Amino acid sequence: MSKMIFTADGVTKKFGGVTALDSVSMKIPKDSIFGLIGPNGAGKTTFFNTLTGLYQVDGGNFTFDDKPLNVKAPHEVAEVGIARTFQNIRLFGEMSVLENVMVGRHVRTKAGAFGAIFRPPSVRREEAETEARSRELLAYVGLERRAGEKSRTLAYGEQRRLEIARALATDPKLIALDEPAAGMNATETVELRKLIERIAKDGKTVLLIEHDMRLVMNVCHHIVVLDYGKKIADGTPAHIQKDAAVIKAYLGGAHGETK
Amino acid sequence: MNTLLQNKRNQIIAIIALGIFLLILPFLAGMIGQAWVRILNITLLYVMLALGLNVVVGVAGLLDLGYVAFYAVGAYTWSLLASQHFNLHYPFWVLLPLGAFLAALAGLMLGAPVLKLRGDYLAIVTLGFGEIIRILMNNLDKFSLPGSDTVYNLTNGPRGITGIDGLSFFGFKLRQGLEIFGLPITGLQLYYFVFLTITIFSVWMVYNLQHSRLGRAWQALREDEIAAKAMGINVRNVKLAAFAFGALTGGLAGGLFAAMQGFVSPESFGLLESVMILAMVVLGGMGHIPGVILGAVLLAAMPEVIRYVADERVQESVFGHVLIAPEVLRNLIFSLAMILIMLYMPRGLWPSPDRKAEALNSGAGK
Amino acid sequence: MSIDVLLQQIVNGLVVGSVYALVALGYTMVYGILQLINFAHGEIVMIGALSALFVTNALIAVGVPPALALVVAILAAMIICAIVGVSIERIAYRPLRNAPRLAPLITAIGVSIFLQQVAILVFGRNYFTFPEIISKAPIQIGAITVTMNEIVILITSVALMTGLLWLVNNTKIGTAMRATAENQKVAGLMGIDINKIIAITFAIGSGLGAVAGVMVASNYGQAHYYMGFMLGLKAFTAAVMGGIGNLWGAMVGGLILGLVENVGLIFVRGDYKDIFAFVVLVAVLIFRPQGLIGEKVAERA
Amino acid sequence: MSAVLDIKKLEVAYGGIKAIKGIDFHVNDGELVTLIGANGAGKSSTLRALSGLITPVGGKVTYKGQDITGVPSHALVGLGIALCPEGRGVFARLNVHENLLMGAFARKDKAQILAEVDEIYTMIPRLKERTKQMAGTLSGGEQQMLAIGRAMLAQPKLLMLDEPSMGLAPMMVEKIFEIIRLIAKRGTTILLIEQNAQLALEHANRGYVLESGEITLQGDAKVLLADPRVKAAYLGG
Repeated sequence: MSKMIFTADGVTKKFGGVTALDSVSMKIPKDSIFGLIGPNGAGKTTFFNTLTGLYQVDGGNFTFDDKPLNVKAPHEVAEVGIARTFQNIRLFGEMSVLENVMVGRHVRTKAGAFGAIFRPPSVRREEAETEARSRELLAYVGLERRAGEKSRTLAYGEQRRLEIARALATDPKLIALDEPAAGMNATETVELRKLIERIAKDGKTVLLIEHDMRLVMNVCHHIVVLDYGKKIADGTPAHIQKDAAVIKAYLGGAHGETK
Repeated sequence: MNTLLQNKRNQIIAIIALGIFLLILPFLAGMIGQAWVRILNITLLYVMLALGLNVVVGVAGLLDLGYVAFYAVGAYTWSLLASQHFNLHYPFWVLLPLGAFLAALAGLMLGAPVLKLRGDYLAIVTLGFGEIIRILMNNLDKFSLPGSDTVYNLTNGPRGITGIDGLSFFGFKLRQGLEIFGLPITGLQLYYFVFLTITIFSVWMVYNLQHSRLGRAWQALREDEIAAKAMGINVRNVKLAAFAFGALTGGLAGGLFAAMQGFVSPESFGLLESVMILAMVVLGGMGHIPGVILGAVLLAAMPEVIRYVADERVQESVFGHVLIAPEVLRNLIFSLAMILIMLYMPRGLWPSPDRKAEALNSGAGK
Repeated sequence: MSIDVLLQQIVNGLVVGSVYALVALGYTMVYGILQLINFAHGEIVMIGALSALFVTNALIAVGVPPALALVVAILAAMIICAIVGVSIERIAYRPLRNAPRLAPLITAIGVSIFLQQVAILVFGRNYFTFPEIISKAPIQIGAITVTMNEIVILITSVALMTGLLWLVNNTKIGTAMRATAENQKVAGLMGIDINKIIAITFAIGSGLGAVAGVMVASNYGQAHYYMGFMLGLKAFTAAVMGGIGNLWGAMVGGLILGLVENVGLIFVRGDYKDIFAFVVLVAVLIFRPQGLIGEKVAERA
Repeated sequence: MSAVLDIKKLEVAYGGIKAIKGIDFHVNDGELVTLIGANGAGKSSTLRALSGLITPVGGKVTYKGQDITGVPSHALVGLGIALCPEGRGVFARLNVHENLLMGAFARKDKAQILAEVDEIYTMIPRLKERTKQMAGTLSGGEQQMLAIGRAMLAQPKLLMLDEPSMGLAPMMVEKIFEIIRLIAKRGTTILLIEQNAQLALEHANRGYVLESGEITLQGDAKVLLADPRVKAAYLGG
């Protein structure tokens, strides 16, 4: 078996009396595209938020890159090497496209207030590198020509790609995409699929949370299905599509016996 | 490309024209009267203040309603250490940095406990802080330490502090004025040039900050705190930095104010002053330096213009009697402008454009 | 320090605190429904006091018995303030309901200054003497001195607050107000006209503010165009301290603030009285960021 | 049979994203029609547009022959349309009884309202046990029951339900559908938006399958129930 970049072991999260995650375990192989799916309210977002430090777990633990992952605040996650995008797109709307990506470099750069004001050579060099790397990433997602525009003026599909470029700017080992295809048309989804495949090929692991089953089934190497906070299936797309528990979770059970 | 070059040339011409205008402005004003030069100087101080608050409110998105407190810290630092009050006379190169430093320290002390509060709470706490500083200035003229009967007079209370030293370089006191090649330059005009230099320096600082790693972190924070955290930004530290820098600028302006006026009293540092500076930032165009400068110039100059236009004598000659006291009219127009601009131009008079010139962004490598 | 002094200051604190509470209710009701600091509320209180003062004097001048004049004046002031409050919402806040949060706050500050200037134009800049209609002769109860005026203030405040709580908790319109504060969209689905409910909220809050204005004016014997500023500031502080958006919080916050200020006078000189409010506020917020009674606001993911 | 609700070429967009790409469907008098589809297919967007919570960018919504496109939500109640929103939307800080009364906000017939509240309590006994409890302290299923009961108090001719099964345990889902069936039996026309295709189709007369903002399948509910393409619409087969 290939090397694992991330493992979750018996992760449990409760809200009040409700168990949102019930001892969920999974292993994400390095450089793979890993799908996390499930019906609404299955616990995908909760899992995502515990993983990215927004919530603390009530039980279980994470391992990332062979080390225990133990983040206390969301801002530490990026430093460890996990980047994320948001389901409802959270760009810095009044900032330019280029600046959005440059913000992503924050965690890999150092300049402080003094450097910002007086710009010694070391800071200038860092700024130049930040900008060059950010432009590279914009080209990577096909947005280099929009660099100077405010991000809120971009079209929807472009905003999605910008969010991915911004996440990539933090030099992540694992990039978690939260429903990147939501609201995209067919052409945009195909482009997105190519982009995701390219990211994985370039040596980053992708964790994909997505409702667009065509995309998930086509792009993922491995899928975990959650329902009511529990893992109900774990396997390849072909396997998942045939899994009785998955079909029941999605289409609703044939509760014939209660009638 | 051609238009870009052309733009660049036009820009250079515009900057040179503006430079010449700013250089002769105090002399033009001086021809009407020295009072107008003072107005120019005050306007420059407001520009500095607005630039400082702009970093806090406009760039980092933290609503500070007590900003004038930092102005007061700067002003009183200068006044207490360079006046007859304690008979201390430290030089400007000690006092200006010290005032700015103390103001920044006050900013950190206020910011540390309250920055995690929700936006509106932060507003009310900063407002309260502004009031505390003002009330302290009003009352620290007769206090005694516990267990002692000695009464101290720190601030001289509502009477304020008079006889404050002005700026002086190598023994030359700016207030004396100067004559160069037969051209007399008054003290106020000399102050103008000092203030102008420091204002330009402030613009440069704020511009650099805004286009730096820290500045981008501030803006990211303003736009979306959760996304900013996901990018690895330590929100607390970055907010504190914004607060401290804003306070520092306020403290610097405060010291200059004391030096020029030669007199300070708590009256100059009320809530209305904080609100006025905030209005400059918001009405001009939050986060956009030219907009903020425009806002500061307009709001600082407007009262004076209205005072002139709505002068009692003017009203008398037009209407036969005084309809509205000029000051009331001024505040009426000022408040109506705040309401109307927000209603019809919620992003301010001169917001940052939707498309940034590429030249700005590639400037880092120069 | 004797226990009598303490008791006396507690009574004084309750009187002042109940007025703070009434004003704080106006802030908290608006905040609860719009998440907006209605900066102009202090000016509403001032307008209430000044208009009541002028109406009272006018009525007394034409021979109306003073007590009746006062009652009519208070009613008139409540109506005037309700109209002003509703108009402010309609003109300056409603168009900005979906704007960035700073925008309505700035218009609110603008409205506040505007109303002060209008008050100067209408009433003038003077400090006006409020006629002593309810006796301010000291009444000795044990070691404590109170005046009839203070007793009336306390009773009226308690009555108004009880009435408000009853309205909000037991009537259809009150339930609709709570529903709207909680979720405007769903409230709309129920057939509740949100704009109407918001207008009613402003009207009630402003009406209460008017009465509070009269109380302050009668207690200190004077009213002026600037009186709303500090009062509003403290009342807002009280509302935040109690937990903004929460009616009980506003009342408790108001009373505590009144008590802290007056009991604090035993220890510190009166000049610093105005500082207490903010020092207590900062202390409360550091330990309970949601306020004394407020609910914790969850961070959105 | 006449169409109570008729939707033609409905389009919904959020800041440039076309969530609904011109769909047609209708609900006849007394019918229970279900609109099913996977997450993100556009079900809730459709309902939001129908209920005046968002204004559609194109198309027309007709209710009993009257154009109601873009009519604000509070005005729909008076026309006899009630919506039971996604995520239930009960007023957490109001008690159960107050929540129910809010459903009847637009009505003035106090005695009749109270009688109907009692009717709801009979139909859903669990609510009666909790009448003075704050709605926020109810379980998810109980909140859903409350939301449905509250919607019924508007005396709707047309009841629109948005994913009533969402986030509920299977047992509870069964109970909710039982209540829906009772309401349908009383003659109320129902538009049911559901992710749980199986259950929804079992209870409905007709169904529409929504996929990426477009209706890809439609017809008799029992026929759809057996159609393998429904499964494909969910799992991308």
